[in-house]
Amino acid sequence: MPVIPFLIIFPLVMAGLMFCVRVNKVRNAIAYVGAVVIMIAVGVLIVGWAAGGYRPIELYVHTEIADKVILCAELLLMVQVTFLSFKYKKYWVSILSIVPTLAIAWLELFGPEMQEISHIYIDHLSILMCIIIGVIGSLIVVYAVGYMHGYQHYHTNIGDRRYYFFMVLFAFLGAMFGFVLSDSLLWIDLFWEATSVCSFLLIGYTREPEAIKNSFRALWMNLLGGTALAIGIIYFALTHGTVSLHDMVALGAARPGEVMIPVALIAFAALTKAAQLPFSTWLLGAMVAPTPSSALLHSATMVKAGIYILFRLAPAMSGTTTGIMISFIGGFTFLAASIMAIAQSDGKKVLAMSTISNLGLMVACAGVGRPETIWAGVFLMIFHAISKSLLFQDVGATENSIHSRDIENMHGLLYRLPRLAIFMFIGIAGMFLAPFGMLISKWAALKASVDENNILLVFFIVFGSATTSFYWTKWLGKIIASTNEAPAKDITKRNEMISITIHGVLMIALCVLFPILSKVYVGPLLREMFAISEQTLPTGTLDLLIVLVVFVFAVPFFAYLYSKKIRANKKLSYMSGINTGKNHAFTGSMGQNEKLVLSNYYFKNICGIRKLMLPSQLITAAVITVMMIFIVGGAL
Amino acid sequence: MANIVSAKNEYEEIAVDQLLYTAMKKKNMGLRLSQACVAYVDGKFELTYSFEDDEKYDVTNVRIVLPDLNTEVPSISDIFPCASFYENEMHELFDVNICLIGLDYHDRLYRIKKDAPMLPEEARERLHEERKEAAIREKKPGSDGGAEEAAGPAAEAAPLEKKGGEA
Amino acid sequence: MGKQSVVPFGPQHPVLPEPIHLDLVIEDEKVVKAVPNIGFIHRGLEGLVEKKDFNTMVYVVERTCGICSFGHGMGYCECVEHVFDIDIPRRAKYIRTILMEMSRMQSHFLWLGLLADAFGFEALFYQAWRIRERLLDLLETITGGRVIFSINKIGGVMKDITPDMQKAILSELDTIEKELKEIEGTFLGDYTVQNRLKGQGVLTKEQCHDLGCVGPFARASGVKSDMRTLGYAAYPELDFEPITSTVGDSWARCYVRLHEIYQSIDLVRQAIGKIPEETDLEVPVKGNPTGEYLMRIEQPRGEAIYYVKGSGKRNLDRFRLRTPTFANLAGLCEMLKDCEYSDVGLLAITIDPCISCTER
Amino acid sequence: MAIMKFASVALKNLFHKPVTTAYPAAPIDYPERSRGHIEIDIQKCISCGACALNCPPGAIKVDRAAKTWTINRMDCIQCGACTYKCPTKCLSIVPGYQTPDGEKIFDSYQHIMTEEEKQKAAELEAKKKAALAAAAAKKNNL
Amino acid sequence: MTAKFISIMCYILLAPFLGGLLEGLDRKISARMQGRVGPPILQPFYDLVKLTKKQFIIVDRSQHFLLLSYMALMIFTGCMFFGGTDLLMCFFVLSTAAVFLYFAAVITSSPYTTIGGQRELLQDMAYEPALLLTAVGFYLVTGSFNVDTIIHTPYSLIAKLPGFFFAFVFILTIKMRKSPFDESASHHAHQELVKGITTEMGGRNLALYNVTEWYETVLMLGVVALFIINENPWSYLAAVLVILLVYFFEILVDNTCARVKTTTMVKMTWIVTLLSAGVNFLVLMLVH
Amino acid sequence: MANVKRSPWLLHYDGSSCNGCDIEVLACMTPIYDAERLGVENTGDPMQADIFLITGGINEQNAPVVKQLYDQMPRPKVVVAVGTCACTGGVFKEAYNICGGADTVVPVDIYVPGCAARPQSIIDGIIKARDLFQQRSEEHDAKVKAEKRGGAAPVEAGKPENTGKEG
Ligand code: SF4
Ligand code: SF4
Ligand code: SF4
Ligand code: SF4
Ligand code: SF4
Ligand code: SF4
Ligand code: SF4
Ligand code: SF4
Repeated sequence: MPVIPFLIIFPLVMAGLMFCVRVNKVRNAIAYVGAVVIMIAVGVLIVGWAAGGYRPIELYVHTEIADKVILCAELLLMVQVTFLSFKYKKYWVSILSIVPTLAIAWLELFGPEMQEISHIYIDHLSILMCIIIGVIGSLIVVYAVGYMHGYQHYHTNIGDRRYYFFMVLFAFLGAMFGFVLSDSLLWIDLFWEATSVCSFLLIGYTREPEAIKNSFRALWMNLLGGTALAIGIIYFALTHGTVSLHDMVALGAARPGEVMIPVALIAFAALTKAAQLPFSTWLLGAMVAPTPSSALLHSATMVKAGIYILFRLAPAMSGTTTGIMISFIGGFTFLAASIMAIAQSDGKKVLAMSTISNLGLMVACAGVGRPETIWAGVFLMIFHAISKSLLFQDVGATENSIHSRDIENMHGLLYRLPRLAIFMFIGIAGMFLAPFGMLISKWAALKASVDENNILLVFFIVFGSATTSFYWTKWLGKIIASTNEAPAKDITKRNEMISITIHGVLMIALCVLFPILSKVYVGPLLREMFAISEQTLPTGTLDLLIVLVVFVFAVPFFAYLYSKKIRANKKLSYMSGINTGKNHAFTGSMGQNEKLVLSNYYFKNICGIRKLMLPSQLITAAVITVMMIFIVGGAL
Repeated sequence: MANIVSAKNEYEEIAVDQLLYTAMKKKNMGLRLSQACVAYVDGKFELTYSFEDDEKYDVTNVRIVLPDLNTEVPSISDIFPCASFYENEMHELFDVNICLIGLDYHDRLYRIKKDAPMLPEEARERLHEERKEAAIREKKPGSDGGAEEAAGPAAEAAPLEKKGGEA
Repeated sequence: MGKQSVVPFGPQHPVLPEPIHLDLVIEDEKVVKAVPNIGFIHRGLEGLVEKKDFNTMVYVVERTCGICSFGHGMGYCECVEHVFDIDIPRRAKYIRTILMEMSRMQSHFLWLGLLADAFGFEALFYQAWRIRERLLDLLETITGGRVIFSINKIGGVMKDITPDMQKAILSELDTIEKELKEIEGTFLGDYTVQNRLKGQGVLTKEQCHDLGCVGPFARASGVKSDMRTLGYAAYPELDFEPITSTVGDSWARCYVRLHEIYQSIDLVRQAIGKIPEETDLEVPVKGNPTGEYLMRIEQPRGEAIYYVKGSGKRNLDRFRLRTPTFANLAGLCEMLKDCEYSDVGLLAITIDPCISCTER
Repeated sequence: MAIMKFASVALKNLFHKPVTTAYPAAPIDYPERSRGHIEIDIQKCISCGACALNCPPGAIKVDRAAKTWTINRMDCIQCGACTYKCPTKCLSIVPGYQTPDGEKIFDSYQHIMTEEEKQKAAELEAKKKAALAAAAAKKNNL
Repeated sequence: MTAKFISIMCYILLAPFLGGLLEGLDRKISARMQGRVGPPILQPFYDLVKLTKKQFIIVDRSQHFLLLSYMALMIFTGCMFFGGTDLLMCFFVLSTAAVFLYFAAVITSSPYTTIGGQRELLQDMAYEPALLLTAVGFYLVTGSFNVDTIIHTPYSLIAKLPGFFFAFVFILTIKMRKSPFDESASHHAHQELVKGITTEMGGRNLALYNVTEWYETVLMLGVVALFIINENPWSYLAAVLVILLVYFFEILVDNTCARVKTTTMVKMTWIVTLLSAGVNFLVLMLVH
Repeated sequence: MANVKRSPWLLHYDGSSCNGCDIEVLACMTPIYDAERLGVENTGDPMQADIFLITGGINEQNAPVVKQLYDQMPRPKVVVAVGTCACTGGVFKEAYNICGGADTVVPVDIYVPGCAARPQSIIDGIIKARDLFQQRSEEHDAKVKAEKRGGAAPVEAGKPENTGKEG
């Protein structure tokens, strides 16, 4: 299947092109073409895979040359990281790159002889990941073309290095494809490091002091994970003589004790990538970069890499200490991040906190490792990818138009920027309203964790779901609140709008087709993963869900039509009798017209990041340390 | 039997420029401001500030008779924050020229339509007369460097005139 | 800094039956700034001296307020009596004292009820007001009015408290005392009530003094000042000690007022025990007042000041009324800084605001 | 336990008869002194106007010529000032309030002159006339 | 199937009457606890009729359709419940319905409804864990979220789920807008928020809201019944008794508590939920 | 069932009263008088009220407030002036800041005299008002029906309706 190397290499080629072409118009055109080509390639991949009967495909057993290339690339990355850390005087960061890379290089060059394995493996999960990366990633590229134009226009203090930005974007996509398609742990390690470095480069794009600080934080955290991954790989290779991920998982599912340590280490690495506590801060810091990079990091790439690998490991983790640790960390992150999200009024920060929180739930699902939870996790991932990408893009576009991304400034957005507000509404509703994705996933997760008798997780989920609704609902309320302000000028570019619209349509389609998708796609995925054949969700619930979806769409629609016809008398809103006449001011104490200002609740002093981040980091760090010691000690 | 005190209830007459000093003194003596009011008697404003001792129950009524209706009275709200309300009231009901009140409602505490409702008609006219003269007087020294001094009262007087026009 | 809202509070607001307005700046539920505004009830009562003679003014002054109407009438009368320098009959003094204390009781019950309403305790509100009705019935029997008594006149009182009435008062007081005991525990000890009162709106003694606060409000912070000690009416012959607390929070205010009810019950009992057997209820007053006087009395809400200046005309030159709430407004502003939104109404109630006399 | 301290009172209330009076089904039991409204024994009224002069809200109008005494029921504050000021004590304040109404109610009372009074009035009139005539004559003389 | 259909129809048609009647009873008993005679039992219906006959006023046009959606979703939730389907799903849809109420409140951009809306959200946040845990509790002992399965147990589940029951009754105070936790609307004694979320609702809008509340009350009391009902037909009678008892208890609480502050509410409900449901959960886990 | 008079909800606003009447209005709700027997609810929210109880007179500052509250009430509505002050201005009618009774800004339907108006009197007033409310409701129904038949387009007044008697 030549399309596979194409998927990995083509974005890299594009990256090179981006770097070379310095004429904006030309580069933009190339970028569009590149995005479309990637989407087509993904389509070709799917067709190819479908032609094979939707069965897992193993490919590329003999890859000496590729192996060498991979090794070189790995060393190259190491050199670059070292160079940059010396440039910015963060010498110690380079150690986290040098040590694991050299260790892996040692394993490859001087290590024991390995079993022959296929280096590429395609199944439902990797295809799903490819779709997410291909479609959403490409759309983000399209969006970025328009967005970056405006961004550079307004931020004159930031050097125009769009060629660089797009280069990293494409490189990122390539690395992600490689990551999800590979089965060889050595390859995986390379792509892992590549995504770390790409995100580092994206975050540091503006080269402002804060950006640099944050990018290095992202780098060292991810490299720490990379180190754990490398140690895990080496340990596994040395003890079992193979570097196939599948072998590891299969082994783990059968005899968990044997691969306890590598699984735990890789899972730990995934925690860093998925921005779980205590490593969440890198993702928050990533917001200093232009919006498309946030969209990319939060939805299609990077964090999804962590989730992906955890899903892969799920059968091996199910019921083990590692599983318990991972589900605890995930559940805790879900709750803690959602509480912290309450205190955020910056739209992007809310999105960031909610990403962390949702990832927490996915991680917890993976940690429990039962078919239901993976079912829930996969849906969470799909919904999350689309809606987060949509929301980031939308918030970015909104920010361009109203010069603020503060939720409080989105008061009455529905009347001021109707197009963007509607899509924002769709994105948010998709995140938490019944019967859309999140809730049904919570349903499954809850059920499974009760089955597992995982009492802590149950509590994390019920409390976390309460806090989650809180921050989303108040945002939605802001958007729809009536306002007297004049409509803002919508300066969203056409390409931005195209991307946003497609996302919105996808979101709705997903909501409607969700039960079908469950039957035809996710069901087989689970069967493949767990070698079982039963339907996870009781059919009754799914049928009910279809009714529900229809109902939730239809009710407000008909109610709206009906309410249009009513005769009613309009009154001033109640302000204790001193409304000055247009609902936006009242007669103040000095007789002046005092403008009415309405803000949501944030409880900065109770659930602010400053209050909660450190304690929750300490707790999770302690838990991880203790559990890891326990795991390693138990296995040795 | 209850511990009944025979408290003093005295009057103390001072000039307007001694007000701040006296208020400060009373404050240092540990008294509280228990009320302040103005009466229009015999064509003059008579200000009464009552200071009270919480323990001995003595009350001292500091009396100021303003030489002119438009005489500027300093606010003591910096010394006794609660004086703001009394001063606003004096200003609104009688149009006493009190300046720099801590929490200044600018004649909008009660928002009475009628200007200085407690003041007899003749006094009101006289006050406006005086104010006009003062405004003219202040304009003149403006050329020889007194502008800064004049700015305060002039600014103070401006809204009043406007209000007078309304009424 | 969090996100702030700017919202109005009042004038029409169900928690505060009287119109007062606040510009509130709130953050979450926290009030960061509160600017009060009064004037919705300003009538210009002091200005009425131009139009009513000093005798008729009694009826006007009584209507400064429907809660301590009696006190206002009495304060004004005593003040004018001072200007005239006349001494009223002792029995009249006792009658004034008894009615004053009964007014205080009904006012405090009223306050207890409103407080309960402010923290959302409907049943308690009703219970307090139910007891209060007993006092109103007594007052109507004595004076003929439930709210406005019109019994004071310059020189004495117009109606007597007959022995029958005295007996009725004493027996009702026993019931009232018993019923108050029943709800005392709820006001001072119930968990949810304490949750709303304890530690809310704390003012220290020094703050109270600086802001010129008076009455039970100031006494709750430890200012031991009670104008009854000045010895007007029959107070010199009665035994009492000002009730104070040093805590200075809303709970302490509730405590002080509740105990003042007991104190008033005691004072009424003492007064009825000592009331002299006289027939004269008033002394004749001749001429018009000349001179000035500043009279202070203790109203249910604290020190009220009456200042009268006359120059021999039927109409006074100046009548001035400084009511307790006016003095306590500054204290309210101070408390509202950094309180919670849900406490705004409650804290306003704890000064026992009477806007109608504040604005006159 | 300090929660629900009020429960004892609430339960007691629940199982006792409510204290609510039956009004409007049952009449009000006024105390004797209750100040409800002003009644006038119009025949005793001499239209001197003292009541009107001293009425704080100005609810009373007295027409000397027509011998009518009118009260605005919606304006009377039941203070009783008029009853004290009336020289003939023809006014009294009695229990029972003015019932609410959609209009402001003015009650007017006409003093019907007895023969004696008529005579007196005529005499008075005559005297006045005489006095006037005398005055006029004086003026003319001057 | 027909039985299900009948029970759904019963809910749709009878719940408002039942809810209204209960409210009337509530007002009567409350009045008696306060020593008053109180309004007639049918007062809520009189009010409803009055409201529908008043002029239709609005502050914002959209409020009406949002309230309609709120009601429709609430009824739908009830139908799901009385149709014997998934309890957890019911609660999720219920929270969606609550979101519509929030929208209806904030869409007017008026001060008291907006603050009321924020508090309503806080309330939702406070009670949601206990609500979800109730479903979890049932699942724990019956192995199913289905209402159908839950009522066909050989014994009353309250025997095994006392902690969950207590937590549920505790948050019922919020759901029924009763005193210590009546934060966002003013059902009884006056509120610093005037009428909170319902401030801008008058006439038919308020009527809609009231009817929806009645539907909700019946639904919530239905959940109470779940704890009692088992295969024994007599258990239905017991359930009715328990419901009345719980309702009376709520009235008593309403009349003997001051309204606490929002933060206290969240703290109290969460702690109670954690403790009572948590301990119950642990015990069940250990026994299993 | 068409009886709307069983459910008269009140909005109480205190104009420039002395408190006496307000307190009596509140007393109507308390156990002894218990107006809730008549279905009365003291809403405090104009949008939900049927009967507007005004106590006290009207002054410069509260006139617009009273008018706005009245306007915010949905029809049919009834205005009751409670107490002599609200009826005519009462003892304060000559004071400089009193414009008169409630009828100076809104059309008063029922006058409840008394200083202070007794609770029984207020209850009488409410009973009268709710009968009027019933009558107006029927008129309103008839009007709505007529409009429906007329098929007029849905009306939504751009600005709040003007004050004026129901008609
Ligand atoms: S707000 Fe906009 S215009 Fe202002 S500095 Fe930032 S980017 Fe530039
Ligand atoms: S989360 Fe805080 S530290 Fe991190 S980027 Fe944002 S503002 Fe900076
Ligand atoms: S927009 Fe973000 S990066 Fe820019 S100044 Fe504000 S916080 Fe910093
Ligand atoms: S929207 Fe933000 S990024 Fe864009 S110009 Fe304005 S401030 Fe800058
Ligand atoms: S303090 Fe209050 S109760 Fe007393 S007279 Fe003044 S207004 Fe009335
Ligand atoms: S009782 Fe008072 S108000 Fe009434 S008529 Fe007599 S003097 Fe006038
Ligand atoms: S005071 Fe008496 S006699 Fe004179 S007019 Fe009045 S009622 Fe008649
Ligand atoms: S009528 Fe009398 S009691 Fe009522 S408000 Fe006016 S003065 Fe007060």
